[in-house]
Amino acid sequence: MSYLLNTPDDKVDMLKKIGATSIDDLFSNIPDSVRMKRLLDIPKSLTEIELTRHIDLLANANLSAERSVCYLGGGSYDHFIPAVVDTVSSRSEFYTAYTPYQAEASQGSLQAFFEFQTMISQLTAMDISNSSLYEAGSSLAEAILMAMAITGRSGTVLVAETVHPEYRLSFTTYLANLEPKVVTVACPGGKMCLNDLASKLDDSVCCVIVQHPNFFGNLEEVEEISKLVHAKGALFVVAYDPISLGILKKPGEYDADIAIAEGQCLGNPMIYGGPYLGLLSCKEAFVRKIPGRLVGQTVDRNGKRCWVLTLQTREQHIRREKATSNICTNQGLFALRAAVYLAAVGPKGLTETAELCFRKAHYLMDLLCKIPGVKPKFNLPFFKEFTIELPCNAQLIIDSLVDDGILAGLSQARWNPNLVNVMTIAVTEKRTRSELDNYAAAFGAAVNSFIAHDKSKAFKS
Amino acid sequence: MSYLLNTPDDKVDMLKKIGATSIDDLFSNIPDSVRMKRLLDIPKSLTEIELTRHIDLLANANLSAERSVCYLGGGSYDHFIPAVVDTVSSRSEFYTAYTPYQAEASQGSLQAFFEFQTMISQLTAMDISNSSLYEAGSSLAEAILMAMAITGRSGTVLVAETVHPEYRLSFTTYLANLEPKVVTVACPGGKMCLNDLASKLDDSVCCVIVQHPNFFGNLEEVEEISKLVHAKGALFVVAYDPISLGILKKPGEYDADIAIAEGQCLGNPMIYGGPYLGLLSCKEAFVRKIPGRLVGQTVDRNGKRCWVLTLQTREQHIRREKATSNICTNQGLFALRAAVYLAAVGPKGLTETAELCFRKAHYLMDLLCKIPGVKPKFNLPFFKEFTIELPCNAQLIIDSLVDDGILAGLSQARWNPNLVNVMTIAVTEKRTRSELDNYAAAFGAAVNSFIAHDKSKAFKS
Amino acid sequence: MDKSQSTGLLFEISHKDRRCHLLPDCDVPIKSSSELLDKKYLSNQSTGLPEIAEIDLIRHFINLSTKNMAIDCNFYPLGSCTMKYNPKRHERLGSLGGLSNVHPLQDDKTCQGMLEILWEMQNYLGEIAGLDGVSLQPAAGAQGELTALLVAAAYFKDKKEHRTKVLIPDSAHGTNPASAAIAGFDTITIKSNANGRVDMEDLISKIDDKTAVFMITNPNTLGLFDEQIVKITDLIHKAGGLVYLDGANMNAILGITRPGDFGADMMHYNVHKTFTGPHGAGGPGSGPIAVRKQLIPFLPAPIIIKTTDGFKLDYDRPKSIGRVRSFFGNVGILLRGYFYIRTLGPDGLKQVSENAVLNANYLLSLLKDSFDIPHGDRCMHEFVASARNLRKEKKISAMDIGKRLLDYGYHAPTVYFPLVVSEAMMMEPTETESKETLDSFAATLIKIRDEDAEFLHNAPHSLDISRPDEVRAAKEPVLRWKK
Amino acid sequence: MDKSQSTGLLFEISHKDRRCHLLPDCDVPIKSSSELLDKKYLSNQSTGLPEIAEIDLIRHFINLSTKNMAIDCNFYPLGSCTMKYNPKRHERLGSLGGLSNVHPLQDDKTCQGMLEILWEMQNYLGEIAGLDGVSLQPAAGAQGELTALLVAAAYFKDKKEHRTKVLIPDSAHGTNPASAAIAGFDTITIKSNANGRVDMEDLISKIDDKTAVFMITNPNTLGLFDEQIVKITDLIHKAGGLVYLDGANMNAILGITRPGDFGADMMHYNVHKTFTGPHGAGGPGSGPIAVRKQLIPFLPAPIIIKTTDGFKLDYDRPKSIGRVRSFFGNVGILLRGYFYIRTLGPDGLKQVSENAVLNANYLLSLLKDSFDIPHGDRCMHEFVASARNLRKEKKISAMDIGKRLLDYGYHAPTVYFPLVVSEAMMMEPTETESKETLDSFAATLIKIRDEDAEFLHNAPHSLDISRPDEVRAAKEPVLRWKK
Ligand SMILES: Cc1ncc(COP(=O)(O)O)c(C=O)c1O
Ligand SMILES: Cc1ncc(COP(=O)(O)O)c(C=O)c1O
Repeated sequence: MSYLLNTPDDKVDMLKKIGATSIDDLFSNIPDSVRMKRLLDIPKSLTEIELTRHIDLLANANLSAERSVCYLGGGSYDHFIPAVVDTVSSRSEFYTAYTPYQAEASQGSLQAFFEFQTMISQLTAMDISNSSLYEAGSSLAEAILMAMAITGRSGTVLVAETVHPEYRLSFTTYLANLEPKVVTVACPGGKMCLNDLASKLDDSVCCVIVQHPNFFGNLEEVEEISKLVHAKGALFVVAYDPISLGILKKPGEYDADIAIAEGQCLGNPMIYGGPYLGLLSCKEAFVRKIPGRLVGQTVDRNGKRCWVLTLQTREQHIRREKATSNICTNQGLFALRAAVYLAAVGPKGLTETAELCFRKAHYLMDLLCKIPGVKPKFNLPFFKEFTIELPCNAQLIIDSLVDDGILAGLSQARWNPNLVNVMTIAVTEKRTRSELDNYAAAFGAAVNSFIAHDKSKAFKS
Repeated sequence: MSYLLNTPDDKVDMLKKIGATSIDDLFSNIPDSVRMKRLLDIPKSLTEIELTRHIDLLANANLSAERSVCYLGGGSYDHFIPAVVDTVSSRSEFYTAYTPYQAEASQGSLQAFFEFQTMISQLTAMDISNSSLYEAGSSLAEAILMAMAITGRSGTVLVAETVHPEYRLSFTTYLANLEPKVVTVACPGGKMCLNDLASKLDDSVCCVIVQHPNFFGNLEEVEEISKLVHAKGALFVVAYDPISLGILKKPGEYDADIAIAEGQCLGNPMIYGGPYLGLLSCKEAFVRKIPGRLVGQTVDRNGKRCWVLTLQTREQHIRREKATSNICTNQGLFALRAAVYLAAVGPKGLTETAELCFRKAHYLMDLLCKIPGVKPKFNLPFFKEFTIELPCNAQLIIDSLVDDGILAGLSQARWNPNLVNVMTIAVTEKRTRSELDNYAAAFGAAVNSFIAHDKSKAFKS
Repeated sequence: MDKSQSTGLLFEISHKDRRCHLLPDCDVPIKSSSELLDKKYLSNQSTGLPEIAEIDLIRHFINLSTKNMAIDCNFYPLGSCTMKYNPKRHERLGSLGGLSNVHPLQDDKTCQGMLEILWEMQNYLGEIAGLDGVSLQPAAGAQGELTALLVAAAYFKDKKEHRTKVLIPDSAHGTNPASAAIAGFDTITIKSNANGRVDMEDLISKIDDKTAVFMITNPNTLGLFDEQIVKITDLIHKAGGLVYLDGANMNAILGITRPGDFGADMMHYNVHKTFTGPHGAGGPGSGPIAVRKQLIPFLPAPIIIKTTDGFKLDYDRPKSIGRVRSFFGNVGILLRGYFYIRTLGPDGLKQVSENAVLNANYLLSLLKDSFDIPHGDRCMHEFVASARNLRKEKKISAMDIGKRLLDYGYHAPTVYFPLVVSEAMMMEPTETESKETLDSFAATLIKIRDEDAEFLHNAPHSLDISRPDEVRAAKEPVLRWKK
Repeated sequence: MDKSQSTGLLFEISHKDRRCHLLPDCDVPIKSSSELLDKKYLSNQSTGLPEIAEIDLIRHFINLSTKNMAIDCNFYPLGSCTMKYNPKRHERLGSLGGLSNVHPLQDDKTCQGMLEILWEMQNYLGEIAGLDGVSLQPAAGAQGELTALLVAAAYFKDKKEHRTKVLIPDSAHGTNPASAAIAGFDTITIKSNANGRVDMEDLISKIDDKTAVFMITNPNTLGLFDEQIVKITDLIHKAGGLVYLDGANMNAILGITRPGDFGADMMHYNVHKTFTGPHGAGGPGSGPIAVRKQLIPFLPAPIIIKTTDGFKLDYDRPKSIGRVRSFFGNVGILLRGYFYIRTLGPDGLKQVSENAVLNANYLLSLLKDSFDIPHGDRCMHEFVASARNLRKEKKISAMDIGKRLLDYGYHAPTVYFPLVVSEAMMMEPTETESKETLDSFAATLIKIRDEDAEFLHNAPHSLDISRPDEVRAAKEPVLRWKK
């Protein structure tokens, strides 16, 4: 075993020094009644050559975005990852270090996380940011816990129906045995209904949650919502798309109190849903209610600038059941990747990336809506993701485009059985015009064939 | 441009300091008559996203060993490369350093090369080894230049016909305008004819070159050759397969004077022929005639053990036209990779790798020779590569197996038009029994179909 | 060697108009956002992100990296963290495009390879736990704890039992009580006895019909296997409660004993510890949970099932608690766990624990004559030494020793945890270290003990910085750079 | 930070029976070599290779790496070596399986993507050279020189001209005369004049009907463009000789002037310099050559041609000199050159040279008041300063300065080359460095000049080792570890 270093001779020497007769002897504390009398029932060991072959086969059994053209979104996107991100994140010293508890031996990561916190704050125009949470869904849960602590209110959490259904489910699960009720604000036209919001807002509401752009890709009326929410003393929690901030208003610009996001798009692979990167920013005043690790600047004994984990009294390892959160292990490596990504794209690159996503998404939307029977589901402004209504079951189209090597989009029926003909499509800066043209052509052909098929069926019956 | 750091503002400041009016001004030494008046006729620049797409397409247009099962050999082999090799060689500090001229700032590479020199010497049972040459063909040329200098003979270089034709062509080209004649020793039965060797060996012969295992995969009678060569005061130069030394006699064991090899098999990718790794080892006495860089151990001013480039007076930057070789840039990174590879496999791993190659190659040979009409071309012992004779044109079989995703082997007709039905096949430790079985089945089917086709043609005519 | 080039803060080395990542020109005939979108949506404010060229970006981060200790460079005996070697083959395989570029919402039939690996992983983790159902969803150990406690709450609610208390030993990790709080439980602390085990009297006195869950870490954070475990789990079960095993220390018992076999009903794994995910200076992790049969209906959705029609994500789980995060789970770490389990096999996994325990006992044996080791001569995969006597005698603290170790190229042990031992130094060598490394580490520790106290108070002496002013950091927090 | 763990020699940390790379069991029913092969073929001797576990292997090499300077960490103004930044995208793309796993003897039709890239590269290099034919075969600059000289020899032989001499300026790189010798020529040295250019009188006096080739480096190793170039090439051509351009300094003139346009008939590229192959602490390189039309028939085989039937390796070259190595060439480096050229495009390549020259002149302007710069106030992409006055006045040598720079985190310039300047310090900043870096480098150099001489003789002071005893290394060479 290449990961086990003790040779038979070593073991003899070591046991002698320990004063034990056998390795088994070391386990004598474990009652015999509960000791395994057989080997674990898992497959036998594989050498690197065998494992590589095995995994190659399984990897090739996936229609990954490497071998297809991917229009799937819903919180995970096929954005381009510059090579520098991999170069940095694969450095042994970043990759195989633990949490930087020993600041003196961790200045590399600590400075990088401080830069990460700064860049996320710059990006969002928020005062401060923590050094990562798991991903967006649980980050919203953390934001709600924060809001409860800050406002002292624990009656209701209002959430737009257009927030990602998996995010909604996640924080609802977190809150299952806590006080607040989660109440949905209706979004009949594809964005939050301000009247419904106003009618549900009262003094018991601790926060209002909006995703912008929302799950259908539509932009929300964040400025007006912000005013309404603040008028009732609740906190405004927004889930944003980091890439969109290359062009869209930043959460700080519309006075969000807590801004969270899925940071996968910042240089992290889609890898079937995780590890991803929960981003959380807020106003300065809330600093002691923040969940998760914070890196702060200080000086060493010689007055040299340096960085440490700080305000640890918020955290579980000190405050235990009174901690602001139960999080311990976070997503450090992905925060590092996001830091490298943001520094690599810079202010101009981020805007250009956002603009490319925007223009290509709009181009595709236009093309698709030229197909007879296909039309926008909503007539709302959007960023890189949009929702259309088809003259047939969206899943049929999705299935049929798989054969063209296209992952066509998300059928909304997955989350809402009333939306079988509705599909949401995401377009990133990676897509070329010819890919978009091909997609529209294949899409049109598929729609036509299903309609023809339906018609002929109708005709026959 | 992300690789150009001077912004327009920088340029203004810099030109001012220089005292130049424009960048053009800096080129005023170049006569106007020879300055380019147009842009270079090369394609316009690509961003990383575009370049990645472009190269992905071209890479996918190759039937690489990643997407096929590769039985090609002839000096380059589809051996397994453990992940640790890539991890180490991609370290910035190894990857982006120059030649270790400043020893104090290069102890990492210098120690690694010293270890490399040691392991190549251990592997070959030779006294000393240099720290790399380009690849095997030119390494043989260097070996001949060495042999000339050592023996003071410059009449003839004897080379077995079974040495890789590209190696033979390479050193013959090097010697084009120098004294020695290259004379081929016949190998009628697939290995060097000792009688022919004896008849050609005289006092003008500076060295005799043998490849073992040879280009057909056969083992040569190195011990007897060694005796014959030494009896005439010539040097015995052998080109070996590093992997074979896991089981076969080492050059030092049969008293080779200079041992060279292609080191691609030691953890280096096939990458269409290069960069590869020329290995050169020899007897201690020849140390001052060695080509290329040598790392030596010494101490620093505090008596601390350290390593430096040494015996540089052999080299071109000091000795100029009298240097032992013209080599400057070598294959440092690939020497490092080989060092990691050898340390990773260790003595047992090397033997096991060699044994797997050996057994699988013999298994495949047996299977293939059960196909009617297929037989061994030679009845000689071999290691991992063997040569068979087919009842049809070998290239036809090779072409036909491409459709099965198999790179079947090398048609010897490429180098010898008399050998159209002869094919050489290499088998590495990566091949599984089921791959070998599938290969033999596909091979048999192809042979049968061509024979049937030929028969039917014969019948018709 | 000076490796400080370009290590100023990114914002300080930023230079107007420098670029690293360039974007292609737009190839579609569509107006820009400023023309197509209402102005109210558009930002008026630049991000202020730094402007850096590629070479400076690389030098910045590569040079920063050299200021870290890491397993690939240093022995890292950080107790409770299982800092074992991260095999390089995992990184190569985990970054294969066919795995890393799979979208989380792809239809099942387009990612059967991925589903197969994860389905197998569900099974392996069930088998290793000796439990019946597994959810791979939780992102880390803490989220695993929370998930399992939510499952327990749902289970009791379903049984219409009103149980409000979670009992937790005082030696437990802080995530246990923190998770219990979010899950809506009251936490009750159980004392440790003089041997570092659960104080049975205290436990018995606190069990009642409101007891929902007893959370135990076994081996516990002192590195001790609580041999009372069967008695304890029986007691809890008799009271109608459930036993939760904090699996952070599974590295000690793989294939040797199984939580399900000694009475645990639920547990989490820290895949990033036991099955060697790289820690990435803080994360990511992966905290799957395993549960006993009666709890399966309450697990988060989806679970992977194998059907005649291939592998499928099963969302049809009416009693499920829901989900604790978006998407499937921390797949990247689960993949590494899979690679590791497949590489080791049943023999190998058992040997992992045997050697982890052997190494810890060997290190203990080397140190026991020189250091105060409160809980005896034997341990499991880790043990806790204490500097309390040194502190009294020579004013040398656990912190001083830890800091001084850094000078010698060793990462410090976990200090001041668990809370039940004063001046605790918790050492976990793991099975991937050699006897030679343990020998020199022990020799260094013994040497440090005899060094001048004042000198130790000022350690480390050879690192990038000396001890940071943590009080100042917390008092006037500077959490971001500002112009 | 101490990063010395496991950095003893591999043979010293070797431990019996440790393993890293394990092999699968044999799955074919075939006897072992010892049963199937005659004993005479089998080794009686173990290799003695070290036995190392994976963690120690990784620590060994990762920790060793930290003892190197490298472009990714440090400014590296090593003259003549063009130590420019190595873009990270190149490593990602160059290691794609579809490129790196192509076998050199695959049939052309199975590797059209590879052939297309290399065919394009042939064309680009011809266009940049202003010459007609290209061979990508040579493995490095020196082999390019040799190949081109062999081509010249074959050309003259074909013309039945007996020309035996190669003329080489004294400022030339050592590979030039060394290559000429292997190609069978006599080398004749041409003096440099006081301006660092070719001494025309000396040149003219040495040209005769035995002159085969004049090898010139232009810009030369002093960083000067020899404006006499057209006159020189005319003279050589009139005498029936050929002009060879050593292209090591192409970084100064990309898209600005072309060797073919100023009269060179043959040249080599150092793709690893000009087109940024990573240097790997010594190699690999790639040294393609470009030649004028009349020399094309003599180029090594194969050359890639484009046919209606796709790209093909053309071996049908009856007058070819043969080959200088096995297989196609150093493809890995050629690929990187291709990536680079495609990334920069025509504008970008020109800007590379403009900025390389701008940076060198800027650095020169910062240093010229403090250091002796023998060849004037202007240069191309590099320049040579001299410590000869410092040596006289303060006994400070170029070596002292170079060594002291290491303490400040800068690699030393090339010292004692070219041989025509005493106490030479040859500085080539390249275009990938910033003004800020040049400013601080210059400030450091000026500071060093004023440091104590004795202190400088003992520099470096902060590296892993102090100055090594090179005499001892050469006197009793220890070229390998022995038990
Ligand atoms: C004993 C124990 N329990 C729980 C945890 C929490 O696990 P995680 O950090 O993965 O959330 C840890 C690790 O930090 C631990 O050591
Ligand atoms: C001027 C000059 N010519 C030739 C060479 C030789 O090139 P290579 O090292 O690639 O063989 C070099 C570089 O080392 C050089 O600087």
